[in-house]
Amino acid sequence: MIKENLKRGIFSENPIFVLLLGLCPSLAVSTSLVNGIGMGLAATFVLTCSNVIISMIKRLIPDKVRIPCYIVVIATFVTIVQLLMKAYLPALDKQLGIFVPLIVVNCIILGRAEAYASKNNVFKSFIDGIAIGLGFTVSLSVLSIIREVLGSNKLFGLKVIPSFNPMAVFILAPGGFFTIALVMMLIRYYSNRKKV
Amino acid sequence: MTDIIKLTVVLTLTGVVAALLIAFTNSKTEAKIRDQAIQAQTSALESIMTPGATITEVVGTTENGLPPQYWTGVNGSDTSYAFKTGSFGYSSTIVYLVCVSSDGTIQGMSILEQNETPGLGTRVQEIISNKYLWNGLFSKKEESSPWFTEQFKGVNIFKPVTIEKSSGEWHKMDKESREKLLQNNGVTAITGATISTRAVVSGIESQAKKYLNAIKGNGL
Amino acid sequence: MILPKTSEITDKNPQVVSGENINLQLNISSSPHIRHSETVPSIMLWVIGALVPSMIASVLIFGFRALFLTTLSAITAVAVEALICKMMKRASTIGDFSALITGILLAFNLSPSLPWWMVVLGSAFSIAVAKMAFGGLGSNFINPALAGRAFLMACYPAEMTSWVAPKLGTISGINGITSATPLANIKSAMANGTFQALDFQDAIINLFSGNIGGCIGETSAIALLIGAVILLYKHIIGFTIPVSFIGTVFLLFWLFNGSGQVFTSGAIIVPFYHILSGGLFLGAFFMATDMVTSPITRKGKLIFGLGCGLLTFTIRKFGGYPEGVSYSILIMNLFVPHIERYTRPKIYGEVKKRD
Amino acid sequence: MGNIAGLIGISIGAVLINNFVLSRFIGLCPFFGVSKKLSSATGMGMAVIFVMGLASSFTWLINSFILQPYHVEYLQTIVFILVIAALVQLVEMALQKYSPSLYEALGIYLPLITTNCAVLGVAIINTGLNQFTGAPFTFIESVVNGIMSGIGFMFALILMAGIREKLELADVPELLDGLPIVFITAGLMALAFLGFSGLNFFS
Amino acid sequence: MARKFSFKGGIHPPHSKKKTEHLTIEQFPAPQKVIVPLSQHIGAPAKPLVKKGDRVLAGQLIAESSGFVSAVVHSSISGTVQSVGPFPHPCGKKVISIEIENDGLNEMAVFSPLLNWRDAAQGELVQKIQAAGIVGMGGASFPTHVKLSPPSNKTIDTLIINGAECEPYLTADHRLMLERTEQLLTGILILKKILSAQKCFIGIEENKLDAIQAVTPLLKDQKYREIKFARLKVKYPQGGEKQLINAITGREVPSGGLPMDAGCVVQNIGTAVAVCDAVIHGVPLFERVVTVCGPVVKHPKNYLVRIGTPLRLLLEATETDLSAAKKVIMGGPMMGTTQSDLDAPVIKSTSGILVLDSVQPGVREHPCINCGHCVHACPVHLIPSRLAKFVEKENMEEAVEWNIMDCMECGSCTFVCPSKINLVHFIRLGKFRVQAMRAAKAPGK
Amino acid sequence: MLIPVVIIGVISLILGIGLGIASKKLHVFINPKISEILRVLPNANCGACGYPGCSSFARAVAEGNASASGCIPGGPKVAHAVADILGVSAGTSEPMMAVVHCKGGTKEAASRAIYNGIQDCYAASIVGNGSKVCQDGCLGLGTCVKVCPFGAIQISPNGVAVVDADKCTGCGKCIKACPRKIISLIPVVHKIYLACANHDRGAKVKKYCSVGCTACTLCVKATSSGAISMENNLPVLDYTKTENFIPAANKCPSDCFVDLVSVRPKANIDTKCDGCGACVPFCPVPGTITGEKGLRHTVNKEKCIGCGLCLDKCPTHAISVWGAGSSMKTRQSGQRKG
Repeated sequence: MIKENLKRGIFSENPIFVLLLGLCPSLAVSTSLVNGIGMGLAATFVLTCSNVIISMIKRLIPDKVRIPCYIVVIATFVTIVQLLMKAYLPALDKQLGIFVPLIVVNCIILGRAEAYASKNNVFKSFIDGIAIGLGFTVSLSVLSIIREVLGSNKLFGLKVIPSFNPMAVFILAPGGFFTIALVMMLIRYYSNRKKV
Repeated sequence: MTDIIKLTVVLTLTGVVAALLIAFTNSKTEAKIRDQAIQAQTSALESIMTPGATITEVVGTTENGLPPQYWTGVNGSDTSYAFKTGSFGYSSTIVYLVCVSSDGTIQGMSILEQNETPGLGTRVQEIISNKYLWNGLFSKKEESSPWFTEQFKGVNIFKPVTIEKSSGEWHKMDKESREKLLQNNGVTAITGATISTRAVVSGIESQAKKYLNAIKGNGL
Repeated sequence: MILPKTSEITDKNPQVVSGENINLQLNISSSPHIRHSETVPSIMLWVIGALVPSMIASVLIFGFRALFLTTLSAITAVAVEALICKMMKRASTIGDFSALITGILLAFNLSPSLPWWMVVLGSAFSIAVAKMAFGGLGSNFINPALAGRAFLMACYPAEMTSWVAPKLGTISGINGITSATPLANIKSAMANGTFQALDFQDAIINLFSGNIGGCIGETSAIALLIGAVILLYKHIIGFTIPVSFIGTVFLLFWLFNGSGQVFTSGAIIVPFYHILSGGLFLGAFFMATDMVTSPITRKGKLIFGLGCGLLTFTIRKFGGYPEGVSYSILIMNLFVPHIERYTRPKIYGEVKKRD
Repeated sequence: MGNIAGLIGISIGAVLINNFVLSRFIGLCPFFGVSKKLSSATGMGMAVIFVMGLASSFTWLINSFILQPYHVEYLQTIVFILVIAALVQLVEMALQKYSPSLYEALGIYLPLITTNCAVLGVAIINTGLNQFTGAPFTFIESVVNGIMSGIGFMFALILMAGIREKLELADVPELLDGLPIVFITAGLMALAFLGFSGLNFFS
Repeated sequence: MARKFSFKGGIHPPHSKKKTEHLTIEQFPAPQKVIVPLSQHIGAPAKPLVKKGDRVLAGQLIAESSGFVSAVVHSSISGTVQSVGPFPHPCGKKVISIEIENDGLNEMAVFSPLLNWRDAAQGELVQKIQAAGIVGMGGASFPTHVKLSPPSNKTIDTLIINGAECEPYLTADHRLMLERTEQLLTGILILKKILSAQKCFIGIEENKLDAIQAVTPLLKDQKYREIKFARLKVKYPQGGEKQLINAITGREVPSGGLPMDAGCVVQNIGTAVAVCDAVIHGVPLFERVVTVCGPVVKHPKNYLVRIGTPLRLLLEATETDLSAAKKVIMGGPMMGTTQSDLDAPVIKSTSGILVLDSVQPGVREHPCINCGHCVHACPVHLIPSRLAKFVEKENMEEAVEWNIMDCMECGSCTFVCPSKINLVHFIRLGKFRVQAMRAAKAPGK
Repeated sequence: MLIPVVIIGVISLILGIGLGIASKKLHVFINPKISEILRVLPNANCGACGYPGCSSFARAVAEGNASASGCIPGGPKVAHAVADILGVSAGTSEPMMAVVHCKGGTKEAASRAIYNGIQDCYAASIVGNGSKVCQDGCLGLGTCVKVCPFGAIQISPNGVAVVDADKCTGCGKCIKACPRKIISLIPVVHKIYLACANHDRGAKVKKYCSVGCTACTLCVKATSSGAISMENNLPVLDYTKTENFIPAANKCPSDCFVDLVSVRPKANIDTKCDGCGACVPFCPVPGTITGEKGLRHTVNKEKCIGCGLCLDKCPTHAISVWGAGSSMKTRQSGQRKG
């Protein structure tokens, strides 16, 4: 079941490329692989924790304050991540900047809380959180690698392709959009081929 | 009515529990975060001061054109001063630390914050490295500072600073032409990012000069 | 809707079987049954023809490298279009010559010192992303050549903004600085306060002939004007966009010439300097008038031209770039759907709709 | 009058230079979701402007009068989002009850705004430094920043909607049809908006 | 005569009139067999009054109108009714027609002339016209008596006679103006009397100089002084009803309205002549002038043809090389309809028969490049390229929003389109779809 | 610790009370279906459906303006759940399928001209009424193909529209789309229909279509139940009267009928046969059932058309119909009554 869930999170229900959720951070922080992975893991942490907590308390919450309560839960974990990052990964925190607090409004997390955690048991929600979170991380990494290599010819601060003059546009906003379009196109191409 | 009470209680309880959790995390990380900030500042200061200098923070008044906060570095008889200052570049305020000796010679500088155009203005922080992913990932990381700020070492802020545009960038120069450049009290511009270069230079020229004069005028 | 070309239809159509009352193979089609001789390729060829004077001028000014880059860009554009058509399994569209124009115009917007592979990259981007991704000619919302230039500008800003001196000599009046464009000069001169030192009258003669630094195709105002006359004469472009575009730039720079006065000779020379330098003529006559990406109605064209002019003025005066023509056209391209919506002509006998 | 100039600077920065959608990547989900039709883009844009202005003022007040005095800035995220969520919900209910016509025009977009990072984003940006003055945002500045960022969002949204309506008439290749082409469109828009970078009216 | 009347929009197609404009009208011999369709007009088809085996005379009433907007039909030859049934019609469909075999006697029915028409009541005159089965002979074939009986709440102050004949190739009206000037002017006076219009114009395009020279001197005559001459700029579609009204009076017919909503009635030259014949001589409409022309027509002609004559006979008589023919068109090249069956007969609205040797692009050669030529050409001020796109993408709501229903299908947009897109076909398809949609939505149906 | 707890506590208290009161005071009645749909939606308010938020999507679905499968993040699961709420399960009526009443393609039917225009049946019909001589034939330009939401219609290589019986759901969209009105619904079980809509008769038809109905009325005569009648020179099949059009289809000299079952099962007579011969006169194909009186009869498999008319006539229930016909249930004589 775990394997299935992971497969679902990374491929069939990939949050970015298939579900189109959490676009803002995925485009904004995918300028470098380190940022991408950092953001992905932070979101995974929040997603998993909030999924677990929400599936625990789902019966206690009246319908009318459902969303505010969920948001409170999510925001708590986001703040915790934020504080931890500030304490132990200050450089990454500075790089991700505003997008760490913005994990709160990442549609993936509230979406999973509503669609999954509020209807399933704790263990299932936990697995779902990890699976979807990993899917998010993987997608972010893919975007990051493309953008960082093309845009600055670097990964982890080291050069990648000899005598390649990097195309700075990929670090900029337009490049972000182009990259995601490119990846979606490739995914579509391969899934079309599979079908045929 | 009971409905309202119930949902209020639930929401409040959730909030309280959340607040407790956050406050707890904060109490555990607070000191560490503060340490991190202090450490970052110290290392930045150390990198621009002459090695071995004793660094003291001075929180001054803003009277007489004094900076709100500066650092002195005493190394034997030499005293150098570090200021945090900034100027508006191409698309953002570039914030930097600059350290000058009392005669106005720049000891070192370092860019703290900037949000300039990638590929252009961001190169004020560019570190030239020739290591590739395959030979650099697991080897020891070499410490090097950005070339753009490196070239300011030895430039005197009391003389007009020239911006050299035609002779290529500093990191590509040989030793001789670097010395010649320094004789002209000049720095090289980043190709295509003259605005960012000029912002940094003029910021240092005006602000650092003003602060240094103010400090010296106060008999320090 | 499946829409094969005429030739395909006739091929696919069944043989007419003789039966009752059938004697010959007549075609049935919708009226009208006669057409004007003008075709898309003929329009495109005229545009290419109109670009020839500038091409010649650029070879004179910058040498054969200009021709080499232009040819390279054009070949890349056509090749990429052919390739994409093949990949999309659509009939090749290179016969309409629009890719050729995109390639040439892109090269005209680039510095003659640009490495050749950057030209290839820009040209490929223009065609693949800005044009073919949307379905090819007629479907793109943004001028492909300018999108290619903006792409290169974002990729390689340093290379894109380094210029070479014209072959015919230095710019008189701006002695010593040969590698910067006149616009960069006036911008820095304004910033440094050395603005009055520029000897404008001399400079303008050079601007007119094109003996200045700059992009391949943009420097010679006279050559561009010859091309523009051809296009205007052939009714391929109208007066609306170029006049409103250049006029707005002229007027704004006249009113805000930096001297605080309007009717002095120095004040009047500034707008002339501005309209003659940079890519304004190239942009106003050849790129803002791109049919696909400009509004279809005359009123819309007027608004489009005014907008381009205003944005060019804003970017040149307040922006980070010395040149604003290409970005102003790109930005106005984004407004075209709205301009078209709000400048829909009043139809014959329009009746106010009662809600 | 330096104040007015500063506000204009903020406005131009928020609308053109640091456009939320096209250069900051904030508020992308609704940007792609609600830009299919011009009418809904307009409604959404108006609603965002309204909520962003409102949220900016509320969060600024909370930040300055509660969080900072008590040195609990780390509660920022949770407090802001709570306030925004409740605010949006209240406004939605109020509109639905008292002005059904306005609700039709704006209110239906409100739920989407709760999870729109643009609103929280502008609230958090307002707690930082104003990059033009280097000083913290004043109340007026933060409200202007909020409203103008909203206008910038709407601006991008409306441009996108216009282009997308036109794209309906184009023969986009099957491989790109749907969202990929919209992303490319957004990329080209962002490319064009680079022309605004470095725009400075008051140097 | 300094003022030239014109309108906004329009195009300048080659006239191609040189071949026939100097040819006098020739009487085409009555054929062996005629096929007279019961539907030669807009409105309900006529009801046949004869059956197989009946003998009919030329000009004899053979079908009565079946409603107000309908027209009667007369036999064009004397002979025997062969059958009443579906026969090919120029519209491409099979339409109930009366097949009559010529007995070669050319026996005419008895007509009742009305020489003192000036004293007759308006109603009587209209009745005369209705009984003659006259319809608009420019191509629209709207029953003339309907046009002449405006509802009481509409006042008509202007009568315009359409002598523009802006369609290339066609010269039928041109020849009528030259050869039957007196009848034409009399017809106009009758029409004017019926409508009691204060103003009356005859608009002629300035390239028909001989026609202008033939008409204008007569207008100085006391008899015809009420008729004013309007020199029209040469432009297509100058002869479009709405364009003509706009050019001459400056008024615009409201969208979705009729010329009478602008206080005008427009009549064709051929109609005016037919009215004269019908009223003064009592002769019903059973023959008309048809221009036979085109690149592969060896001897182009202006023929006076009996209605019901199969097209084939006309083409044979002009020695048309049918093997080279790619298209046979009834009407002008801009708005005419292609013919697939040469057994289709000449009907009341057949102004010309063209045989072309080239096939124009059917759908498109290149995608629309937004050049705007169609916008400048459109006399209704639409954006045809956009409408075509809407139709192609089946977005009918937007198409209606952008006024697709106002298109008059003049073909100007398609003529100028450099991408060779048949915009008119798209728009016609769109209008058809919209009508179908509306019919489906209409209550009670 | 106290300050944050108090701050958040107070804020959430205020908001809780505010929301509570507001939800009472500002309550507006909403269609319960909407809230039900809203429950099954992910409520991520992502906007991917094109509607501003889940609630407006829910409303659009409830009002029938949006498809139940419009939620992209929700995927098929949510789509099914939504569909269940809407109760869009198919009606209980007899399943129908669309058929095209024309089989005259380019080979069989003559053209009178070359159509040069938009590839759409409506577009062709407004230009000289299309290029076929037959005024009622399928134009083959695929307008029905385009409107079919299930991809069930194709234009055959021969140039006529053909409905795929397996994919067709009988939604009837193609019927409205066809400008010639030659598509109609038939009950799925029948599988036989008349593939001609031409109203001409006799030799005239044969001149321009080799598979056109000549109105010879043989099919009428072959159907004893009277389920086929002639209207305006065209047989009309009344599917309510009988299920058995097999003999009619086989009688047609112009091969105008289409039988969707490619090979009909054949009749078989087993050993129960007492050779009474009662079945023989009812067989529509003379000489199919042979045998001497009193002896077991045999069926000529070549000739048998599998109509099954003989089944009920056998007093000993000795005849059964079985064979290659896959979609036709094997029928045993005597099992079917009325």
